[in-house]
Amino acid sequence: MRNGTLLKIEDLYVNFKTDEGIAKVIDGVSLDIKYGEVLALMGETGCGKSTVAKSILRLLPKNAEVRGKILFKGTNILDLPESELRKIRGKEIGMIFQDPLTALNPVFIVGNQISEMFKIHKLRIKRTILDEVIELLKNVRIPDPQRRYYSYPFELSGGMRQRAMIAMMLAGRPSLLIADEPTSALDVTIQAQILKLIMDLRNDYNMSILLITHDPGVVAEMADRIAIMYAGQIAEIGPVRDIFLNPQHPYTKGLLRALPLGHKEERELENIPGRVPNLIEPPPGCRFHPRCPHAIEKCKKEKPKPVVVSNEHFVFCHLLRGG
Amino acid sequence: MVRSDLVVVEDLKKYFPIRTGLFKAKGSFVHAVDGVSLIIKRGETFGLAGESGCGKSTFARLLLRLIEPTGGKVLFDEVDIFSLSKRELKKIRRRMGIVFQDPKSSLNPRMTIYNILKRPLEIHGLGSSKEEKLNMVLEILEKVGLGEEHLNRYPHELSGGQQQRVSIARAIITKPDFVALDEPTSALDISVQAQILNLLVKLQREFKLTYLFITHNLMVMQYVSDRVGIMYLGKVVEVLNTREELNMGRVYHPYTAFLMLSTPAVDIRERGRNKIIVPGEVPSPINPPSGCRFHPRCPFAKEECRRKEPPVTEIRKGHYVACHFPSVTEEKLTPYVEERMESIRKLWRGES
Amino acid sequence: MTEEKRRTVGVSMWKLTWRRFRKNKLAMTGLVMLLIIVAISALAPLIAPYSPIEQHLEDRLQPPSPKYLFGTDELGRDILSRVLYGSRIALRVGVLVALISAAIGVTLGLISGYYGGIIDEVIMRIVDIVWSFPSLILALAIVSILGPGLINAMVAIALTMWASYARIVRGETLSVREELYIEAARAIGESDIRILFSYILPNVMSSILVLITYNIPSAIIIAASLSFLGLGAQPPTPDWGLMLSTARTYLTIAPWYSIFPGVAIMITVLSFNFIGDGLRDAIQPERVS
Amino acid sequence: MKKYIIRKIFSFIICILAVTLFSFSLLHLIPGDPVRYILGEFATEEQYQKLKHQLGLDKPIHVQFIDWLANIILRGDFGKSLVKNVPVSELISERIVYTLQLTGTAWLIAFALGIPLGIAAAIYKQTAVDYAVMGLAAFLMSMPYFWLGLVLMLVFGVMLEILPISGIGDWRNVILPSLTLGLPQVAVIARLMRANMLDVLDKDYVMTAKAKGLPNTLVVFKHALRNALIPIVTYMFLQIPWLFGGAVVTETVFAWPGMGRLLIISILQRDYPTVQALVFLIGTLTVIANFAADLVYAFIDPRVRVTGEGA
Repeated sequence: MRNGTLLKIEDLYVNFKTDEGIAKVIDGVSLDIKYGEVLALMGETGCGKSTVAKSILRLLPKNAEVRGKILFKGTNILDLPESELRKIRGKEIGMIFQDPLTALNPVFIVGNQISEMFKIHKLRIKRTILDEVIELLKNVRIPDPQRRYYSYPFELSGGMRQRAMIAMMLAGRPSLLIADEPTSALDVTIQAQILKLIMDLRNDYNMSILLITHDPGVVAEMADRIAIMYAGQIAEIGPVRDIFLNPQHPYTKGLLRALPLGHKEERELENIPGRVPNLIEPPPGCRFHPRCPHAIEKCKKEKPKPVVVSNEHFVFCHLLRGG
Repeated sequence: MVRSDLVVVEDLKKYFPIRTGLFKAKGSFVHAVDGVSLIIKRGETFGLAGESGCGKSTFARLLLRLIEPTGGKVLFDEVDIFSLSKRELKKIRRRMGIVFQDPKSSLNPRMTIYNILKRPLEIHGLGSSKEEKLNMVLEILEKVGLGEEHLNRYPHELSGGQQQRVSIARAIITKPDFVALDEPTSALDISVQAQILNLLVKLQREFKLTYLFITHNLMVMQYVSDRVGIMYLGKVVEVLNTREELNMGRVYHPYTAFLMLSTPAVDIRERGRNKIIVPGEVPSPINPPSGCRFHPRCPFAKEECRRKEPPVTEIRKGHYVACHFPSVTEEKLTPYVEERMESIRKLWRGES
Repeated sequence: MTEEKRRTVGVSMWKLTWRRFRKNKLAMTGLVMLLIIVAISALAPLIAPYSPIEQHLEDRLQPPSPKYLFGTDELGRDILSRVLYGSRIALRVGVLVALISAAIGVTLGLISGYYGGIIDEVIMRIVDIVWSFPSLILALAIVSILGPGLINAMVAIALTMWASYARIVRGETLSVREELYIEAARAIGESDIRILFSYILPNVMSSILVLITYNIPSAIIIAASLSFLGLGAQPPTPDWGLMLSTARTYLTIAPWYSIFPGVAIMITVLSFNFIGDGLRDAIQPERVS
Repeated sequence: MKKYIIRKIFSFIICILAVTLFSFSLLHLIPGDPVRYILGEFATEEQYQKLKHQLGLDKPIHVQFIDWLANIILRGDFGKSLVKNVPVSELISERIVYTLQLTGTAWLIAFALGIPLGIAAAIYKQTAVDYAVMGLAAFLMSMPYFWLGLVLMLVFGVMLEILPISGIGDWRNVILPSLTLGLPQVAVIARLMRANMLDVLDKDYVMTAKAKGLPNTLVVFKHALRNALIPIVTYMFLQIPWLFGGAVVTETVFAWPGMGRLLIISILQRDYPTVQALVFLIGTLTVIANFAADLVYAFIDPRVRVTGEGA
């Protein structure tokens, strides 16, 4: 495993043109993913976590306007011509989605959709492509892979579909796997299986993983570091232990205390008052300030700069003066 | 004297026929609920947990007789609701409410909030004048944390959390005894979920409500319920007390144990520990496995489990398990579950 | 303050639809075009320079001129006046046929979708046949029974068009029936009839409206076709289809005769189609963007 | 798959039965006395009885139906024309070729132009290409066949004088009628194709295809098109009977001696055996086209092919 940074996002801004106006969905996000690590991007609906993921592979719809830099192994993906971009997609960076039923093409058999990867990326193969695909299906622990090769997606269960999807994205042996809510559509027992599979594969394939999720439980089990997002901005980023045991941002604190741990007779859950802002006219400064119980004047005017809490743990909040 | 049992369910069954066009496929049924018996006590929150397709939502609909059963009985305050005439049923519905998972689909998009909340009053003849009805609506809106500015709004103008508040208001405006909550927070974000859970707890105390709380989220279940039933493929496999047993990890059905061990723990100290994961997937409810329905996935299954359906045994007072060999679970899984629950308890206590 | 809060008026789905519709330029163009056509048909006696059936035998087949802006036909009648009066027939036929077929189709569709079972099977089999049958052929078959004439043609067209309403309404009813608010309505004790009329129908209404907007121009075209074939409106009615039927004979010597009634049909149909497209997009905004 | 086909065969039989009953009863549904209606007021009693016998109206209704149907099935005999005094089947077989020539060409034009135009409009959504295609489609869809025919005649026949105006002759005579019949369908298919394509391009699996690193051509023409074409292929069959409907008008405009023209003349002349035969034939064709569409759908959509479920 190499040391250093695999992917670096610098000052990413994404705007969507809509009928109602321009939605400022991502507002200056910077992140980095190191070789071999699992970085979780966590936040609630509409915080922009999926948009960040999709902008890495330039999968955003045409009405999106993207600014900033996304450096993968040093080259800016946002500047690449289509032909170069295609060599990264699937080959260097794989991506799996929340709902594997809609993410797989309904009219092609699973085997065909996986073997396509070998053809377009001209991957080196040991035997036939069929053998390679079956090998992949075995690696993601799909039982009876010879038969499943010929299955259509709708013939598989939700868990099996997600496995097939993972197998497809492993074909190119990518160095980064983006997993966008990979288990949100699955039952807990299946979720546990898939999460374990992803972690095992990370070791076997030596991948970094960018995990997009809303579920703190999944993060706690999987991630090395977490970035908490709120309304298109990063609130806090740091090692999983620091964030869970020593959260600093008012939003992170509120979120963790809102988790229904314990019993109703023992404690009340923390309320974060108000609701997520409209991103067409987002609040100026720190976007969390209208809901923040400790907001000061400065929060309404200035976007907070990162404050170092400890090694690798940064908080974007004016209330903290430290380092 | 008021009896403590509000809802008594006896051997309740619902099979959905599988239709293909004109022809009814012979003998093909989805065994959604397949012989469930349990009791919901007055004033408690009875939680029903299970994965998708286990029949928990069908169960809620049966309790309110929104669908007709294939067999069995539901006694609501000693009245067999399946024997009621249309008129009697309508009358008793004043005393029960239901809240669904999807807040958006639960409200008629063509009606204002006022009209949505006024309808139950009109149907059940509550509130004598227009004035009085308006006041009742305003009062309930305030109770669920909304205000008069929402009166003439349409559902699409509200956020998901607010929509769910309206659904709750509709369910309790007739001052019912019993409310079925079918995954009321599953479509909501964590922070909104917390708001709704707090609200539900507050309302229960204020109006002395009895809840059936259905969810697939064990964390929510552990927080909100007083007693819990765990469902698997149309059957209840375990019924137990939440605070003293479930939250302590004292579970004796292997499925319950696996479910709890599969749920991500929000506890980073759990990391690195070798996780115990249940293999396989839930079989189809069309041809459920013979004997114990969990046997194909159960690592401890023996010949007997394949052949014979396990009887329900009261393993401790008020703790029922449908398993041939609960002692195996107790020995092989329960310690891990206990350890895990202990660790989670420490986690939130340390925080707050 | 509280009174004011209480009077906050929400934005209903119809208002929302109208707001989106208003932003659609093509749809608004269609609406304006339609309003002009309606005005023309209402004011035809005032704006038409001549009576539509008044013959000027000395001025037969005259090309457009200041005297006859659109020229004259084989009996010296003013084509402009006939085209203006023709809008009355076209609109009447379109609207009446669409409403009659909607009344039949919506009723059957609601019954079929809400009750299901054998009733549904029977209705839907009939609907399938009528719906897949080319409507002109079916209308012709019915006219062959009833005999030619404008009224008979309208009846025939209505009898071919109801099926699409029944299909759509049934489908929508089935999907609306699955919505949780229907279940919630039953849980608070609403009656079947009330659910059908206060919950399902209002939610199906928008689709019906779109269908009506699309069906009016279809009815106009089919009615004009029947007239063109000699089986609809009879002379001397100033019907656009009938005019074109005669114009065909004089195509080489009086080409203007073939142009104006056709343009009139096209503009009328176009205006409805624009409105229909706009309405559909305004009702299902997720399909557009 | 088997279940699905059995279901479709069942509904096929019911539909054929309904079409048969409907065409048979055309004569009987005439308000009042059909014989009197056909002959008019001034017919003699002898003429009246003769026609009544010829039409078989003197027999009980179920016997009439069985005779009528048996004659069609066993001998292809639809009775005798009341006007021309020859068997209806002869009248029809003389003309069917012309109608097939016309509808066949129109069918080819419709798909050969409609599909690519629709795809182009979808790919170049909200550009000049899209606006041009959709604008043209809007105009074509708003023109009734008979007027479109007249306009084409005026432009190519009268003004440019490069194509014959009407009647039959060599291949040049086919061009205007088949364009008249085909162009509005080009519009319908282009719109349908565009809508399907846009729908599909929005699907998650298209994003997956891009994420895999497929070149755009493969994304569009393999992953998206394959899905978007499914309803279009079905439509290719469903549309056939509608072309016969359009042919009625087109043939009248261009004095084209096909079945449609025959239908109109027969209705105007109250030649009921011919009308019944034509309605029966087109009805049967409709049912067959629907059945074929269902079968093809089952074959091209794996969801139906494997599970037997679906529309």
